[in-house]
Amino acid sequence: MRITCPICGERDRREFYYVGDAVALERPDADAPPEAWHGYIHLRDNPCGVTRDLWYHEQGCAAWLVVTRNTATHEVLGVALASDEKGEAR
Amino acid sequence: MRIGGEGPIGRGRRIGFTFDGRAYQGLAGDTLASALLANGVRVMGRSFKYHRPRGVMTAGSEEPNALVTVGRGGLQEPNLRATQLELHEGLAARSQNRWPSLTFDILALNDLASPFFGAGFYYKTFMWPRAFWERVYEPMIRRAAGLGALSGAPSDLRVEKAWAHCDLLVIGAGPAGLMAALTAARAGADVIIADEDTRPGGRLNAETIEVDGVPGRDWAAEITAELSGMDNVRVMTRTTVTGAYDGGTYGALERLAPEVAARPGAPRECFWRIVARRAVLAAGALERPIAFANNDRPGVMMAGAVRAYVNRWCVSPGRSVAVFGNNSDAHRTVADLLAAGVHVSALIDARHDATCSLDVPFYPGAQVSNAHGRCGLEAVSILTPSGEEKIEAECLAMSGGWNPSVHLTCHMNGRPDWREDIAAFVPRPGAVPGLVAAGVARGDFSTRACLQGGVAAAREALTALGRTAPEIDIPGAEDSRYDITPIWSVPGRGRAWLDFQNDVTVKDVRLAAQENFRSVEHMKRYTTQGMAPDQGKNSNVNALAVLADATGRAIAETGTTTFRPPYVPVSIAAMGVGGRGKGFAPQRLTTSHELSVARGAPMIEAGLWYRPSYFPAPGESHWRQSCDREVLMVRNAVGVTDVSTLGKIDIQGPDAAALLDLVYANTFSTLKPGRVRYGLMLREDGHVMDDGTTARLGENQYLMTTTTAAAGLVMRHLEFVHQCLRPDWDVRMVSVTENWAQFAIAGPKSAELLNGLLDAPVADADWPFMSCGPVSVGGVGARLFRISFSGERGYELAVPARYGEALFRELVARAEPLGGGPYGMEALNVLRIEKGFITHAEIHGRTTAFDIGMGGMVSKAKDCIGKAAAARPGLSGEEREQLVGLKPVGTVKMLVPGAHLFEEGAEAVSDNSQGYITSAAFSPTLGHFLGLGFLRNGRARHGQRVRMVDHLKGVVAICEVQDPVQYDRDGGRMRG
Amino acid sequence: MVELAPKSPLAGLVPVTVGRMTLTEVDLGRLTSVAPYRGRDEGLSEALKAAHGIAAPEPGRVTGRVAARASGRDEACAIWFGQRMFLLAGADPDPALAQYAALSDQSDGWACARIQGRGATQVLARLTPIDLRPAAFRRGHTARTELQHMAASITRLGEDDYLILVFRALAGTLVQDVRQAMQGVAARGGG
Amino acid sequence: MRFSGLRVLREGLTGNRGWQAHWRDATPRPEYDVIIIGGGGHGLSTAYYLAKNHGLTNVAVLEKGWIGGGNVGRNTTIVRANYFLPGNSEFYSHSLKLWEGLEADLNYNVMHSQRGQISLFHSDAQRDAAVRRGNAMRNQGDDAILLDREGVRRHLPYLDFDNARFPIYGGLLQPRAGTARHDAVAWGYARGASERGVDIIQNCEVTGIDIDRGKVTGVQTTRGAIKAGKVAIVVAGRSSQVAAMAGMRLPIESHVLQAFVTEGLKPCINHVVSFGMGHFYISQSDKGGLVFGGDLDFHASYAARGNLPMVEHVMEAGMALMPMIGNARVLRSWGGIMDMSPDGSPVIDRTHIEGLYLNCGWCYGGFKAVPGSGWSMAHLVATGEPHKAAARYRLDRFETGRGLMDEEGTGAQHNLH
Repeated sequence: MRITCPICGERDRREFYYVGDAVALERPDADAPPEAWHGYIHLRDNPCGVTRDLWYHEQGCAAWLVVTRNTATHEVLGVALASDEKGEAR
Repeated sequence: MRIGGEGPIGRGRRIGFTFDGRAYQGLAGDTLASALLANGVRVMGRSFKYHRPRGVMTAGSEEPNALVTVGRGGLQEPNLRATQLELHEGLAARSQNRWPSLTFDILALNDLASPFFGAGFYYKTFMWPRAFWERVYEPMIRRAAGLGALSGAPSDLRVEKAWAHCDLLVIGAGPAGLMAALTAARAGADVIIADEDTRPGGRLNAETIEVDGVPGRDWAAEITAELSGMDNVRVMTRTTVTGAYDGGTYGALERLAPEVAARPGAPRECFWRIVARRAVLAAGALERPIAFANNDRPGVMMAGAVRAYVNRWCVSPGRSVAVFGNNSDAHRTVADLLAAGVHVSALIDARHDATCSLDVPFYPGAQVSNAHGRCGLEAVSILTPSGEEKIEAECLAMSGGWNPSVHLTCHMNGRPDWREDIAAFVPRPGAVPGLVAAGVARGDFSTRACLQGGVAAAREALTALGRTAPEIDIPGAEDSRYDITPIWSVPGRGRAWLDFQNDVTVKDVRLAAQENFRSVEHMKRYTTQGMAPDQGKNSNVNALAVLADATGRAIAETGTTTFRPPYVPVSIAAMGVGGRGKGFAPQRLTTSHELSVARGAPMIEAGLWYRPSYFPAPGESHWRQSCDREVLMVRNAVGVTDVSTLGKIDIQGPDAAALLDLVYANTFSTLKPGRVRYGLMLREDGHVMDDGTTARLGENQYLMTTTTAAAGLVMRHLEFVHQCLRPDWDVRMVSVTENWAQFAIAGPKSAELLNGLLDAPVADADWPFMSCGPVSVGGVGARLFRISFSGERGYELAVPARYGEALFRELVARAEPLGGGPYGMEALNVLRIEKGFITHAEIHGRTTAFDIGMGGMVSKAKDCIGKAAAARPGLSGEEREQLVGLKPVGTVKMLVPGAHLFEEGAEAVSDNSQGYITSAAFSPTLGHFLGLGFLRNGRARHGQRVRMVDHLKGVVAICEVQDPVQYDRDGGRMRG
Repeated sequence: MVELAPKSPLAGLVPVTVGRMTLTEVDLGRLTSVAPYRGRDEGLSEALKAAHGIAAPEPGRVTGRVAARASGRDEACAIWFGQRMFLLAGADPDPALAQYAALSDQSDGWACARIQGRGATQVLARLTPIDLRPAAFRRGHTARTELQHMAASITRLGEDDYLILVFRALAGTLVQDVRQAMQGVAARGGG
Repeated sequence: MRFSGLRVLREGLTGNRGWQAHWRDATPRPEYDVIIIGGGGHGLSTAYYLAKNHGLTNVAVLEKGWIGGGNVGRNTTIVRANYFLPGNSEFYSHSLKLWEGLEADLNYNVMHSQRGQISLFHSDAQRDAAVRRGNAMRNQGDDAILLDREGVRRHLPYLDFDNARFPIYGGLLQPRAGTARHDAVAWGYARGASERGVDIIQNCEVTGIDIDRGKVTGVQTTRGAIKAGKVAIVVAGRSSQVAAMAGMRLPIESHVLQAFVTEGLKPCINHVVSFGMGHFYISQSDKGGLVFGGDLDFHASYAARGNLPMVEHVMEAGMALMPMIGNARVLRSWGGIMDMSPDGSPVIDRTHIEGLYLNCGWCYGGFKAVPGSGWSMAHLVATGEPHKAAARYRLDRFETGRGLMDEEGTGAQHNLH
């Protein structure tokens, strides 16, 4: 698999560390109810198809990335900097 | 035997080699198979299950029968295809899976018992008596099974891995591949063309076909010459593309030519990772056998292989050859044989309407029903419309039609499409993104169609690459129609082989269907059809045709099993090169490494780092002696140890404090510049991730210390928190671990040692416990931290790494007169256990702040990573196992890390387990063993007695539960 | 006063010569990681030009004459080093930079090696997954990537001429891995 | 029909004409007492024990493809009971005991081979962890032997003892651990269940779960609606999709785990060996192929195929540990879809919907669990109460934090196992 880092360009998958569903970006507020935290930490849609997940270009530029990807075909549909996505989110 | 002819081999020089110890001669350009055939050797192997004699059947990597072993010891390679093995001086090949010899094999008895060894027989027996399975049945089966053998010696194959990048990868250098490469190359694209064979040309090397009015192989040579001359083209021969992976990544195995591999330092094989924006699959097709009784006799071969041996290697597989086919290739074979002067005893064409212009005995509408001659074909029986006949032949060339090489297109779970007109599967377009099939691989069988197909495929790729294809004229070549009437198996009573390697016959497949293994996957798994080294290349389509017939379904409906990588087997050594010995992981060495080794310190792995275990003094013969001495040395004088391996992260910016408050359970925004604080870090799931001291160097600058093991993990975590949770914060962080050599100086005389070294001495007034700041050593700017992991007055002195070795030498030299010296990990561990300081033995990923008695550190005043999850009811409370100190108080005086704890008198079984010991050591300071461990509701049980049981070493000890801090509880010595 | 003798990361490990290729140690002088604060990139670049005569490098690029610096010329250059970070080499960072960026001394953190000679590109093609084709990775291009099992910074100085940075503590492994690749390439007749 | 050596002889002499279908291909009936979604190892063993232990035979196993086509047919066939945390410890211990009687019970040779497994350790810290594990195994009544370096050398002389990057300190040996012929396990359970009246229905994909006022009433399938008062979801690898039909979100991510087999070789590896530093485990099949695997590819995937970085890492680990296998050639590689739970341990539990039961989250421990999982699941479905061996496999443990089973200690969070 190859991922196009917005900073470094297209790189082999081995340069990246994976952390899972991009839901990790949406950390609940400190006073959110337990269900919110349970959902954040544990529950996943885990789709067989298009998903957004978080990758870290650990052996490259050290940027955290949001990768839009198909879990059935491994096709990579888009890559963005997590910090930008987060910027849009707030 | 060798015959005359125009084959390139004709001019080859003589080469000596041996097979099973017998000396033979071949010619340069021979494969082992062609050379053995030339020498009249017919039996080259034994089959897997029935140990039947087998001869060579093909001329390529798909060869199922002629598998041999070459080399000895670390160079012993089993299961090499004689059809691929290039003959070279001194080649010594051995046959396999036979005992005592290839011609006389005891286990051939299995063949007689075949009625009882049908598909899946072992699922139905060998069950009684139970104990016999491991002791009798299984060893018996294992000995009989298997093909070649490993020597047991470590692999000495020189191999390498490499990367290549290109615009277009062309897989296969036959007519289609060469035209595709030429078209793309002339358009200026970076092209890699890879072919399994030693020379480009594909089938052209094996046929008498002409291209552009010259012999096909000469045309291929011309095109190859042009390609090789272009610097945007890489022609890779002896290179098999083994797998198609995501993102246009392909695996390929290159076998270097024997003469190159023989050079000192040269690799034997190279495993390539090829990254291609587009690819053309021009891998041709594999001819398929026809199933009839005893079709596995030595001498029964594929017609295309026979043409290859005759035309390319000038070898006739027999004095008289019969040809059996269901398509036009049979006739081409006869023509080539006649032209080469080989006697053809019959042309048997299963097609009733077939006609023949050649001067040979011709049997239209006939089929071969049996083959005779156990160790070499003597005759075949045929069924003609007018009855049965026997025909003499030393070789039967059979052609059941061709299967396009769709394999790579299935590597991403793609399924091929069935084409009734050619009775074969063809690649499904788009099965591998960016890859298009061309030529025979796509079902276009005439040479002309291949040449056109190659150009068309290249055009498609060039368009996708945004390049314009040049005008290119298609060379003239035969454009005959491929005409086939499928036959999968000839009716009859004997065993007709489908999978030659795994000894799977038509009967086995029918039995599988009878027992309800009707899904093609079930049939495969039940009969082992297609699971041998050729991965069913020779047999899958025939087998599923038989299954389709047995289950009354169409072939398309029956479906296929999935071809998986690799296309041809690849050695573990080739894909795993770099993993051998020390190469498996990088070695991180501290600046004091050489000096420590020179002092005889055993170096032990700590993550990727190496750290000294202990420093043996003269007369010390056991590590405990050194360890005890080093511990007392630190307690009574001064010790020096390298702590550079701990992670150091420089955190700067206006929001540095905010970041630390979020990642640490406790608060750092309140820390004063010039001060150090212990920090506890949680994972978001509420468990402890790591701990360490963090210093505030300035208003907006902190220096975080992590444990050695978690340094990378913490760095990643900090970047996550910043980039993914609070990108709005203005903070920057960078690892400075490698920039500094840092040494702990611990013990009552640490200040004395330090002040003898610093350019300006430090006084306690300015340097209280947990303070830090800049100092100077020999004019070198350094950093000093007054912290302690030993419980004694201690400092950590950090200098730029280039001075590390010199500083360590100085520190040790100056410590010794004070009764001090260096100490290692063993002593460091004892010291911290005495003090109840935790390491990853305690914070092993399952412990919470509550468990280790630091629940109070989780600030109520602020949010932090892991705070919410830590509040879950299950993460605190009396049911939790809590950190305690332990000391043996019974007759047995030792403690064992990993031993479990039970109430006195309780049986040592799971339900009674109250906890376990995480760390234990003999404390020379206190004169007895000490332990740290986790005990259910342990903090409430100080003073109670528990029983430690280690079943493995048979140690049982009564211990008293204590506070984890078992030495200098008030910390007076540390604060000084 | 105590005398502390410095020791360079690759001391005693290089030079390594195989075929036409050599692996040597390079002294890049003072190394400082420079990480611009939010919205200070332009200010930083200006300050950098003013103080050191070079601009801040774009991702994957260098500014200044890295090859000259690597050959021992006493001049400053900047090597892109990761997201929001570059490495200032060969100069003591002007204090003014500190208001625009986080500065960390890295002078002792990195083993700096140079591989030159015909075959050098083939050697790297055995160790790193990045695309080294001249069109994709030109002179003056730099990348953070893998070298065998190590994180590395690789900069192209010429056709068969590269600057390689890995953690100081990995110097031995670097030399080991590169030497092995050099031998393979040379034996094939490539170097 | 009873299988035996005599039967094989008799059939052999009479042209093997008497062999019958190992299991009946049933067509769906309108209603069952219990529907099991998933014809893998766990689903089939659940059906078998429902019939055998609880007399429930009006049961259907619905399989969207062919039975045994999931992970039971795609694993590295290792059977062991060497867990150390409460919950896993008793469960796998129970499962191993069932394995030991499986051939006799099923009258089907699944070739369960107790050849012994050795887990190597490479540091003092790993040794201490192994001692804790070994003691947990012994506390549970299972077998565990601590080997020092020389002890390991006696069993596995071919390991790299001299030049290894991570030296071998010793190993934890479980003599009763070993391997089994994975496909045969599925077929054996299918045959046993079928003989007892269970309907095994292939090519029948569940497309919906019918729920009425909090109670399950049946399922919708590609072959029509089927009623049932009890429905069991046993589809590890696809759990999220099927649970979603009941409106549930699970603490599950699906990942690909690759496995590899070499060409057939004469016997050279007689144990199951696992490498403590490199995520590498290996054994040799009775056919002679070296069967081995490593770690997850580490990204959510349903593709059941892997990529080169992990392939190479696994091969490198193999070369680091036992360079003796270097000249063996990898014949085939494949991938399975792992149902990864946050703490790396499974779930066998009721759901908030009455009559709907869940069996998921097997991570990469599913194969050896097949007998124990079916036994416990059958007990749960039949009685409504968890079996004592699986009492801790509760779905709510993540919410409450009670009884998390993070064997690896990497964290009860996703993507850390």
